[in-house]
Parts: sequence; structure tokens; C-alpha cells
Amino acid sequence: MSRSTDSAPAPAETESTSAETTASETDVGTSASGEANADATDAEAPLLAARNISKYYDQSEGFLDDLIGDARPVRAVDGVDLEVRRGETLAVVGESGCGKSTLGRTLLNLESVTGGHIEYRGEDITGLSGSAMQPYRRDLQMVFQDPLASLNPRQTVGEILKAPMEVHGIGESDEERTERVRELLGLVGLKEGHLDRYPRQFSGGQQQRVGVARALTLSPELIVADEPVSALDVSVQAQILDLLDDLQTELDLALCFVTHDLSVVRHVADRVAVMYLGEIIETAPVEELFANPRHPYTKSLLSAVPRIDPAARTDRTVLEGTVPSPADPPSGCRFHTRCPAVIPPAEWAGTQAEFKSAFTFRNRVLGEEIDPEAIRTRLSAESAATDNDAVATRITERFVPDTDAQLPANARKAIENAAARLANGETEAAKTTVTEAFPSPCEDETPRDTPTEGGHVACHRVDPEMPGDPDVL
Amino acid sequence: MNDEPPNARSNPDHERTRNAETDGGLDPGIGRNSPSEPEPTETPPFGEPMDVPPEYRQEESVVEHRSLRSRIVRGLREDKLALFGAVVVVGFVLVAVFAPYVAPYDPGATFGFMQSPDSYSQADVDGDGSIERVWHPLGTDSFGYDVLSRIIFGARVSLAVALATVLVAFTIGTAIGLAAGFYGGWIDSVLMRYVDFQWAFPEIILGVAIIAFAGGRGVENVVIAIGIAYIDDFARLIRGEVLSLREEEYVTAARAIGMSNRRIMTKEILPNAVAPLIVQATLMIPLAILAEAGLSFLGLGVSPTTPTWGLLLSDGRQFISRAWWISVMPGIAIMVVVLAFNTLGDGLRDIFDVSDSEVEQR
Amino acid sequence: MSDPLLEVEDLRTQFPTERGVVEAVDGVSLRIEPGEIVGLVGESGSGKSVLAESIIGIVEEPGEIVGGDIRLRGESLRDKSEAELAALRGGELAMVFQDPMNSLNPTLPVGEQIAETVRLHQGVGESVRLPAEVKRKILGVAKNSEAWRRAITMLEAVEIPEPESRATDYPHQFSGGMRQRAMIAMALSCEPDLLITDEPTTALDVTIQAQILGELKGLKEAFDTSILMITHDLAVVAETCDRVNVMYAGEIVEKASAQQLFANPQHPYTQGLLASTPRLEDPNQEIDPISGTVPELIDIPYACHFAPRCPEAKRECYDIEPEFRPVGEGIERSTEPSNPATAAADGEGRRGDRSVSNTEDRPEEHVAACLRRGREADRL
Amino acid sequence: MRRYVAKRVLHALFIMWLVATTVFIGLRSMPGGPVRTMLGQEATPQAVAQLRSQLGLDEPLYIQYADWMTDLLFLEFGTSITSSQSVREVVLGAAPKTFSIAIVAIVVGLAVAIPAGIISATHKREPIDYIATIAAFLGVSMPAFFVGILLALVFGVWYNLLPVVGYTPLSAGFLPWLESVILPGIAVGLPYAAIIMRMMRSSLLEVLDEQYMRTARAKGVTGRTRLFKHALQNALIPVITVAGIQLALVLVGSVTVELVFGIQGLGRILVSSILDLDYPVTQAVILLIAGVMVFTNLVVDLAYTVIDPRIRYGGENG
Repeated sequence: MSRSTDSAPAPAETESTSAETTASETDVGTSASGEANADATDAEAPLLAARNISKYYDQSEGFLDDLIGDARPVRAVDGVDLEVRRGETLAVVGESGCGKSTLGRTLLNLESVTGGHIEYRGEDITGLSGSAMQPYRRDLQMVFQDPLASLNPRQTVGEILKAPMEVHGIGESDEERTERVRELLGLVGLKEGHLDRYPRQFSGGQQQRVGVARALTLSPELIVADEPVSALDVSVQAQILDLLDDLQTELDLALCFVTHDLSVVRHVADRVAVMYLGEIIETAPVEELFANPRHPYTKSLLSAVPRIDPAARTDRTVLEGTVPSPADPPSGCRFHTRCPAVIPPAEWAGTQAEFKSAFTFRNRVLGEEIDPEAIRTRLSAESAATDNDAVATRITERFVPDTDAQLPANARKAIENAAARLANGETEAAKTTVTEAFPSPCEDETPRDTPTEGGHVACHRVDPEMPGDPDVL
Repeated sequence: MNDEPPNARSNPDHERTRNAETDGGLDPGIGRNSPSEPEPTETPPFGEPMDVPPEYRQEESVVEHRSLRSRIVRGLREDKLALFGAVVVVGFVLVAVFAPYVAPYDPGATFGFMQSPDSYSQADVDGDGSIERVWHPLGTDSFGYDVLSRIIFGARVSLAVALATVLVAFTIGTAIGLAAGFYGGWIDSVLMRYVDFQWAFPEIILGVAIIAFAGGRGVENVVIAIGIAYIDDFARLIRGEVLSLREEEYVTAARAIGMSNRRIMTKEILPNAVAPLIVQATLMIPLAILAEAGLSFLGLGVSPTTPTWGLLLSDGRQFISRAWWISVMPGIAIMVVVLAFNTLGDGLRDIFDVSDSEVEQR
Repeated sequence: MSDPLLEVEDLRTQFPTERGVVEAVDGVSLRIEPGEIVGLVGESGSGKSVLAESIIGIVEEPGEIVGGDIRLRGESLRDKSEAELAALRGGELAMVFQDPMNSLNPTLPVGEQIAETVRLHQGVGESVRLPAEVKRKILGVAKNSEAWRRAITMLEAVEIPEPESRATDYPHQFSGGMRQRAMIAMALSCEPDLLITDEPTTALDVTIQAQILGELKGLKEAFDTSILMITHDLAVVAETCDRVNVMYAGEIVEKASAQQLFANPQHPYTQGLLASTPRLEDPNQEIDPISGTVPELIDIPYACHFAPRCPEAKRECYDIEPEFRPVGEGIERSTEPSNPATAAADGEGRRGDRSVSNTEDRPEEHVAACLRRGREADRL
Repeated sequence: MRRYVAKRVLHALFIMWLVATTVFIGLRSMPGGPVRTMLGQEATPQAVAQLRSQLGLDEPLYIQYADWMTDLLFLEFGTSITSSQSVREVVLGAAPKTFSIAIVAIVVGLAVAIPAGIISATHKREPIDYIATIAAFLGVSMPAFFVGILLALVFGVWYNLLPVVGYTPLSAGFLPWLESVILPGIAVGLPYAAIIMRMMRSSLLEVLDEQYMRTARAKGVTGRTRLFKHALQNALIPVITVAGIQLALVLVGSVTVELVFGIQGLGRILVSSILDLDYPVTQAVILLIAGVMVFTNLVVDLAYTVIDPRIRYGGENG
């Protein structure tokens, strides 16, 4: 359920969303998700719940930056709702820079939350730190991505694993704690002899096992695993995934599994939340998400993953461009600049692909990526004509597919018009031309969260009240 | 020379992060190929490999973990320059401490004026009334004092001043750096503005200002002046060190298990910040010696009653054409000791594998 | 039969260290035909990057090639001088590295870094001697020069938007995906015969990886080059490569066409690797890991390097050096497109007609270096 | 980039204001007041009162501060007590001498350090590298004035090739000026060169190991072009930082070396003003040196925009 906090949502929308929140809560509970341990009774409050939480990093170092520096905050997490149930594995998946790691750390108050609130078993733990957060630390633990970097190089494995017990006063004597540590080492598949070794004396896989052991010292209820296997080789990765799976069933652990690897998600998760540029754009039970993805970004993501079995390869929708900067996210739906299914205006006569091509031209003009002078020098290097018309035609050639598909006449006119304006340097005029010619609802309004089978999607196409049919892709 | 498993370092094919599987290796002794017991649950369908026949067993290449001290000893044995530095530094400290026993004559005893090095003069040294031939390896100065004895006694003051100065700079600088690095926010920006501000005052300016305040020269003024002048180096270094350590994942892990800030500071951050501190302190001593010599040379340093090498060198300045050795000999002494500290500091930096950027060059 | 484009024969590359000699590449043989995409797959520590660097001759100190031969179109590279090799690098043999973040020089515009390759190998009549190069660096590149024009066309070929203006940008102004494209543009700018890509998309997100892998196949056709694709990702190999070599602990353990390898993997390590790779398309796959870790490549005493981790290992595996033995359904002629898998994958992807490999007359081999595989296996 | 430059200039001005205020406060909080220290203990109360009003010390503090600041802007430092000349003439008379030494030192330093650093980095573990390293260590270990003394001894006393005392202003011709400042310049320049040379060597070694250098080699770029076109600029970035920081060493060195060569520079008048309790002069010299330090720091910051494109064109635009 995402709503970018800065755009003023229409009043009607706010009520309906809150209604949905309760609705989807029950949906999640009752949905027949595959894994046995996930169909906990819906009455029970979720183990960990995040309501519209945000985490902004300000880039300015000191007052000078505020004065003239680039003071826009980086909105790493921007209005995210999330729930993890007891014994369930929720995968948070997304590409680099989408804020999934920040979300994981903010949930455990390892990063100070900027907005929204976090509840653990119904109790509000938003922004707690130090001694206030201490009791909750016993139940909420974390496993880190870089196995070696998360272990203090100057401490032995024994000291590392005893530290949590000393901090929380578990176990009367040092011998008792050492005994518990031996037990833990066995649990994660390491040998007792490893007790007085230093982190650097282990392989990557073994180091990660120590990381897991440390998370288990306080017998937590939930573990946030931040890309636990990304830094490991395939064969070792499988060992750690196996270990996590066994421990989860054995200790009835809830697991919040942050990763970019969709193949791992399919084998580990009960439910999946897909993140893009600080927002959760779709959540669904794992089988539902892989069988029937609803959000265009999820569809593109799934289609992009290479598959070993040729028969399983669907036709690939390749996303263009790169992820925009989280300090200056696109307005409305943040995915609209790259979305292959961006909704054309009602009167658009051409096909979706044509609109997408025209819309890409629009974004390039607005992003001032087209430099007419550079094109002019290139023309002169090719000893071609270098007047404004030549530059204009060179610009349009790229965006007006003059082959089979015929762009609607007014669209072609608008592109040529904008190109001509660009050629003789009137960038602002070119911008207004393209904005008027190629509007899209995706750009004006932030998509509402439409509940789906066991989750939700934030996309206008899926939203019944909005134009555009959901299955255009 | 750091103790990273060499094969991980030399194995050029580590696309993954270094700590991936390359330095695992088999377990010692038993050929159980998996470093871990078989999974607690049933054996994986992929099947459990047979035991490695004894004659083929490779002892596991466990990377040896050496404490700070043993790494220093090992490092010095290998790095000849650092060894030279260590030997000279130890010699200098011994000479300074046992000056009265080492010096051939009493620094105050007067002999022939401005006698050239390796010359003799007649004097009653041992007070038994008889005149003996007295050897001056480094000659005598304009007051007839034996240059070598003056240098030996001068060593004591120079060392004392240098150590005191480094202590001042170390304590205040580290405190500022720790506070700025660990707490960040406005504390950090205020302290860092102070450091930038202080950077505009090299040690001679501070020396002059302090003398104007305290009204007069003396060892204390010199120590304060140079001490303050080098606070910004330590502050900037420690702040950088703490900032980078604070971002380390094992510090986040410590917070994740609920460790208090204080314990994180003492147990997680400081032990790892010790190495650059030692290196910077070692490199600071020679700078302090040079700074003190500079101040004394300008006449703003210590008072004549407690001559340091800088003062000796400065006194000999007017006689440079007639008796060059009065200035040159203490100058050489300064050079040798400063060189020793520099080579030792450099050696320590490599031993601790502290990258150049971490240690300020001043 | 004409010489293959590239033939590596029993190559040995070693790294002397205090703890002994690391045999990173321990007797590897490999063949690449013109117009083929050959995969080299293996985990880290298997020696695949060292193999690539040995082929191009940029093995770093203190590593050195100690045995075997590398032949480009039948001509051995090992007895060529550094100058001759330099002429080859970027001209006939080009390489793209894994880490896009610092594979490009941060203080040189991207266009110039490509134009430089063009100047070095395409003989566009612009001097590459030091004074000219330094002048270019200080005063900037002549934008109407032939080398610059080709650099822009190359950026356009790898689908970098607005190549004219981006050419003057610096690497830090490019995203990860863009930088990797620029690297590919640079490598292809002189129509090399063989492009070696070392984990080209490992550091990239999956959507960007899909873009680049899609383009790579199209570029292969356009620039008529063959590709040695080095990666640890079996799915990438399955979708891109015609033939695959599986490498483990400095040795190649299995060679097959991509279709054969994934349909009928033979060597226990390949089987283990496939078993431990989570597959998106197969929800109920039970991932089971290969136990143990990659051994240290310092004088491994036992014959088959995988023996300690291999469930089928017997005593002989430790004693007898495993030879390559045919394991596929015997030698069959590769009349059908060498890799139906890659053909199907192009589908709607914007670029790329079917890549029918033009190696009709070459025998299709599926071999594995394992005593317990192939015809003589039944004796054990 | 404009934003970066504006930020650095503002920062420099802020520091300079801080320096001026500190000197202002410092002067007025002198134990027993500046006037009493100046006139000595037994000064008659009238003399004290008269000097206080002359220096404007009796007005309320904020007015004094305002006057102080305005004077500062117009470089009005009052008159020297001992020589009753205007402080500005005294200081501006001495400044060129010290700065000549400093400039020659920087030029000599860089001219020696950069090539030496490159040579020793490219000839690693060869004899020339060891010689350069040892020389660098020696250079770092010798104070400027000691080098000065040795130079004076060899060139002045033993061989009498160069003038060893006095300063000939630039107005009297470049060569004579150079002759008079070359020895002190080298004396200050050597330690400076030693530090920079070591930094240049380690920075170049680091750059030569970088991934993009391997790309250059894989492209077929020859060794020398790789060094000068690809490696050098990247290696110079950290060197500029050190060259900037070490300017303090050059300034201190120049001040001390003046005494060896009998040049009446800032050093001399600073010391004499302290000993003669001539506060206006002391204060002016302190401000000038602090100003130079802040200015050079600013110059170094701006030099980054020239040599490091990541600063010139910050930010990633997709």
C-alpha cells in the first residue's frame, strides 16, 4: 500500500485506503497461501507491522549546504506498509537502489525512521533506540549481507556469540554461556572447535553461519535477513538457504528476507513484496505473484530473469532507461518514466507501443537529455547539412518509427514541432509542446492500492476506477 | 604482510568478495570435506561424499591470527628500514634517560673554545687536580662546552618536549575526533569548523601568541604551542577513523543485539582504532621535535637553561663560518632521530595495514 | 577443417605465493569457432578469469603462463612480443570486465576512451604517439575527427540514448548499465574476432542484465565476432551460449552444447551445480547443496579435484587422472541450430534474428572428465 | 560545480572572520591588558589612559569590534609602536621576502617531487627507487633551517658561489632576485618535496593497480601512454591534497630560514615585535599568515575542479 506522502491524495481516496488496509489485513490472513505455517488465524495481530513508514536521508552536511547546497533529501523509503506474520517468510524484492535494505534496517530501528510507525505484536516501537528498544532486540534479530564485514575482526567467534547474552544478562556464568554457544554452533552446522577462531579464519559460508548463530543467540521470533546469500557462491548459497529453511521450521521463526534474486524468492518465500524507488508496488502470495503478476514492473522483472529451462522462457519485455534518482522521484506513479504500459490519454488513436515511444521522447525532452548542438557537430562530421531542419529531422528519426506503424497524425506533428523548437534552442517551448501532446494519468496521480488475491497492487491500470485495461502487456 | 590468507589475496580470480569460498579449504585431520557437520536434518539427496583417503588429505590452510604484538615483531624482522628506525629510537630514548652516565663530560664543563671535532684539550676533569688530555669527538662550542655532552643532555629535553607535545595533541585531538565522529550532527560540524579554523594557525603563530600571553619563553609554552598546533591532525584522523568504523557492519550488528553506545565504543570501535592511533603518534613525535627545533631557532622556544637540540643548533648559527660543527652536529642528531621515527612509523603503518589515507601526512 | 578461431591447449597459469604455487589454471584445453558464443561457467576460485587474462596476455604479477599454448587462427600467441600482443589487444581480441564502476578511466570522457581504441586499431590516420595523445587530453578531442565520429556510432550501436551528448560525459555520469554498454562499445569498436566478457552482467540488476544480454547477441551478429562468455550464472549461460565449458578448481570438467548440458548434465559437479541453483521456473525444486568448499589450488594431491566433494567418488578418482570421455548420445552432427534454446529465447526481444550457428560440419561433442562417466565407466 | 565553488568561498570567508574575531578577543584579554604589558608595570596612570584612548580601548566593546572589522577590510593595522611607521608598510615591506622564499620552495618542491615520484613508482624495487625513497626519508627528517645552514655552509662559506646573506628585490632584476632566494627556497623546498614525492609514489602505485588501467592494457594502449594519459591525472588528485596541507610547512620553513640567510622577512619582524611587545605588528603578521593559509586552502579546493571531473560535473544523470 503505497502512497507518496507529498502529493495531496483526494479526500475520498484516504478513507477508502484506510478501509482497504483493514480489508487487506484480513485478506492476507485467510488467503490460502501454499506454506502450512502461513495460514495463522487472521485474528492474531501480525508479528511486525509497518504503517506508512518513510526514511529520508538529507544530503547536506552542515548549514552551508542548506544555504546553497543540494538540500533535497534522498527518499530511500517513502510511505511503506508491511506486515510479517509469525512463522512466515516475507520476501522483500527489488533492484539495487529501491530502498529494500533501508526498509529492513528501519523496521528494526537500526535506522532512525522519518515518518509512519512500526508495531511489534501490536505495541508501538517506532523510533525507539537504546535502552527503550533493548527488550525488543531479543525478539527481532538481523543477518547481514557481507559475512566477514558483520563480524568484528578482533574478536573470536566465542566472544562474538557470547556478547548478546552478556548484554541481555542471559546465563549466570561464563561457562553456561560458552555451553550455549557450543549448542548454537552445532545448530548452524559448525564445530565446537571453531569457538576460539577469528572470523578471518573461516570461509564465506562458515562466516555467514556464525552470523546466523549470533542472530539465534537470543532466540528471536523474527529475523530480518538482508541479502544473506548474495555474497556467496551458488553451492554455498544453497547450504545457507537450507540452513535458514530448517531453522525456520524448527524454531518457528518469522523471516523477512530482503533480496534482489527472484529465483531465491521462489524457494524461500511464502509472501512477496516488490519494491521500486522507495515504494512497495505489489504484494502477493509467492505462487500468485509468479503465476499472475499484476504490476507492469513485476511483469518486467519476472520476464527479465534468465531461465535454464528453454520451455519456461516467456517473451521478454525489456525495460528501457535506468532507475531515476530517489532524491527527485518522478511525479504520480514513480514507474511512469520507464513503464511499457503507461496509460495513453483517452483520445490516443495509435497503439500502446507507439504511445510508449512518443512518451519516451517526451521524457527525454523534459529531462533535457537531447543536446541539439552535439547533434549538429555530428552532422558536420558526417559532412551532412547542419541547419536547424537537418538537426530536427535527425532528432525525430529516432522516435518516429516511419516503418510500418503509423503514428497518429497529431502525435507525429507534435514530435516534429518539438524537435524543430529544440533545434533552434527553445527548450522550454519544446517542453510545453510535448507535455501538452502526450499527457498520461500515470504522471498526474499517484496510483491507489487496489486489493488483489491475497495482496495489493499500486497501478492505475489495475485500479477499476481508472482508464486502461490491466492486460495490455 | 597482513595476515589475509595469501591464496585469497593472490588468487586473482576472486570475482566475488574476497571472503567467498577461496580460503575455505578442507578441515584439518579428518577428511570430512564439509567444514560443517552434516545438516541436522536428513542428508541432502545430492549424497554424502566418501572420506578422503588419508594420504590425500590436505591440512586445512587455517589463516594464522597473530596478535598486534607478534605482528610488530614479525614485521620489524622483515622491514629493514623499520628495524633501523626501531633500533635508533630505542638508542635515543636510552641516551636521553641515562644522559648523565652516557655523556663523557658535564655539559657545563668548559674546555678550549670552538675546537674542531676529534680534537683534544687539556683540562682537570675528574677533580683530582691533575690535567688530562680530554677528547672532543664532536669538538667544543663558543662557550667551550663539549658539543657531544651538550647533545646528549639536549636529547633528554628534546625527547621530553616531544612526548609532552604529542600527549597534549593526542589527548585533546582524540577526544575531539571521537566526539565528532561518534555523535555526528551539529557536534561534528562545530568541532570540524574549529579544526578548519585552527588549521590557519601553524605552530609558530601559536608559539608567538602564547608567549605574548604567558609572557616569556619556556618549556611549558613550547609544549602548549606545538601541542595545540597538532590537535587538528589527531582530531581529523580519529574522526575519519570513527566515521568509517561506525559504518562497519559489525557495529550495526552490535546495535542489532542491543549493545549500548558506550559498550560499542569501547568494545567494538576503539580496539579497531588503536592501530592508526599508534602509527599517527609515532609519526607525530618527529614532527614535534622539528617544530620545537624551529621555535627554538626563532628564539621563541625553550630558555637557554634547558637547551634542546634546536637551541644548540640556533646558538651555533652566528659561528657558522668559523665553527660549522656547533650547529651541524645537533642538526645531524635531529635528522637521525627524526629519520628513525619516520621509518619506524612507516613500518608500523605497513604492519597494521593502515592505508595511507588513514594517517594524515603533515 | 580450417583452424578454429581460438584454441587453448593444456594451458597452465600459476601464481607463486609464500604458501606454495597456486595452480589457477591447471591444464585447460578450449576451442572457439568463428561466430559462436562459448560459455565458461564455474564458481569463484575456479580460475576462469585467470584463463581469460591468460588468453589476452594480461596476467598480473606475479602470475605467469608456465605451460600449454594459445593459438589464434592457428598462430600461437605465446611467442609473440609485447608489442605484437598490444596490436592484437582491442583489435582481434577484446575484453569486457565485470566491475563497470571502475573499468572506465574516471578522468577521461567516455567518447574519448572509445575513440582511443579506434585510433589504435582502425588506422584512421590520427597519431597515437604520446605527444598527440597528451595534447588531446589537455586541449580536448577534435569533435569532428573520424575517431570521434566512430565512437558516437559505437555508443549508438549499444543503444546508449543521445550518444552525441553522452560521448562528452565522464564515466561517473553514467549508470552501471550504461558504463557496461560503453565498455562493450569500446571492445567492439574495432570489430574484434573474439570478445571475451568476464562476468559482464554480474554487477548489474536483472532488468539491465536482460537489456545487455539481449543486445550482446545482436551485436555479435552485427560485428561478426564470437564471444567467450565467462559467468557463474547457469541461467545466463543457458540463455546466451551455444556451447559451454564447466570449470572447477583450475580444470575444465565438462564440455557440451548448452542444450545437451542442461538436458543431460553428466559430470557430478555440473549435476551438483544444477541441483544447488534455485530455478525461478520450478517452484517445487528441492535445492540440495554440494557439501564442502572449493579446495585451495595449491598442489592438490588427488587426481580429480572434485573427488572430496563428489558423492560418487571412489578410490580410483583420487589416483587416476580423469580424461575427457564422450558422454552424450555419441557424436552427432549438429545440423539443427546449434542451440534451439538461444533461438527460442529471442522471441519478442526487439533485436536478434535466429542465431543459426554456421558450424554445420563440426562434430558436436559432449565430454566430461570423470572416471565414472562415459563408455569405460561401467568397468569401475 | 558553481555550487561547490560558492560553498568553498563562503567557507573560507567564514574561517577568516573567525580568525579575525579570535585575534580581536585574544588581544583584549591579554593578562593585565595590552597597554600595561606594552608600557611595562611602572607606567604612570596618565600614560596608560592616554595610550588606551589612542588605541580606542576605552570605547564599548562592540564599537571597538566594529572599528576593528572595518580597519581590517581596508588593511588599516594602525602604527607600529617601536618604529612608529604604519604597520602596513612594515608588514608589506617584509611580506614579499618571505613569500618569495615560499614560492621558490613550492616551485622547486613540485618540480623535484612529481618527476621523482613518477620515476620511483614506475621503477619499483629497482636501485633508483630505493635511492629516491631514502632521499625522501632524509628530506622529511631535516628541518628547513638546518638544510639552510648546510647550503649556506657549502655554497656560501666553502665555495662562495651564491650570496648567502640578504635579499635583492625582484625590482632589481629577476636573476639577482633569484640568486638571493634560491638557497633559502631550496632549503624550504626539500622537505616539502620529500613529502610530496612519497605521496606521488604511493598514489601512482595505487592507480596503476586500478581496474581501468587493466582495461587500457586490454585495449592495447602502450605503456608510456597508459602512464601519462591514463594514470597521471588520477594519481595527482590525492597529491594536490597533500601539497595543499603541507603549505603550512612551507610557510613555517620560510619564516625560520630567513634567519639563516639574514633576510628581514615576516619571521624576523614577528619575533622582534613579540620581544619588543609591539602588538599591532604582531597582530598584523598573525592575521596575514592565517589569511595566506586560508587562501591557499581555498586555492587547493578549487584546484580539484580542474583536475577531478567528478567534482566539476557532480552527480549521476542516468
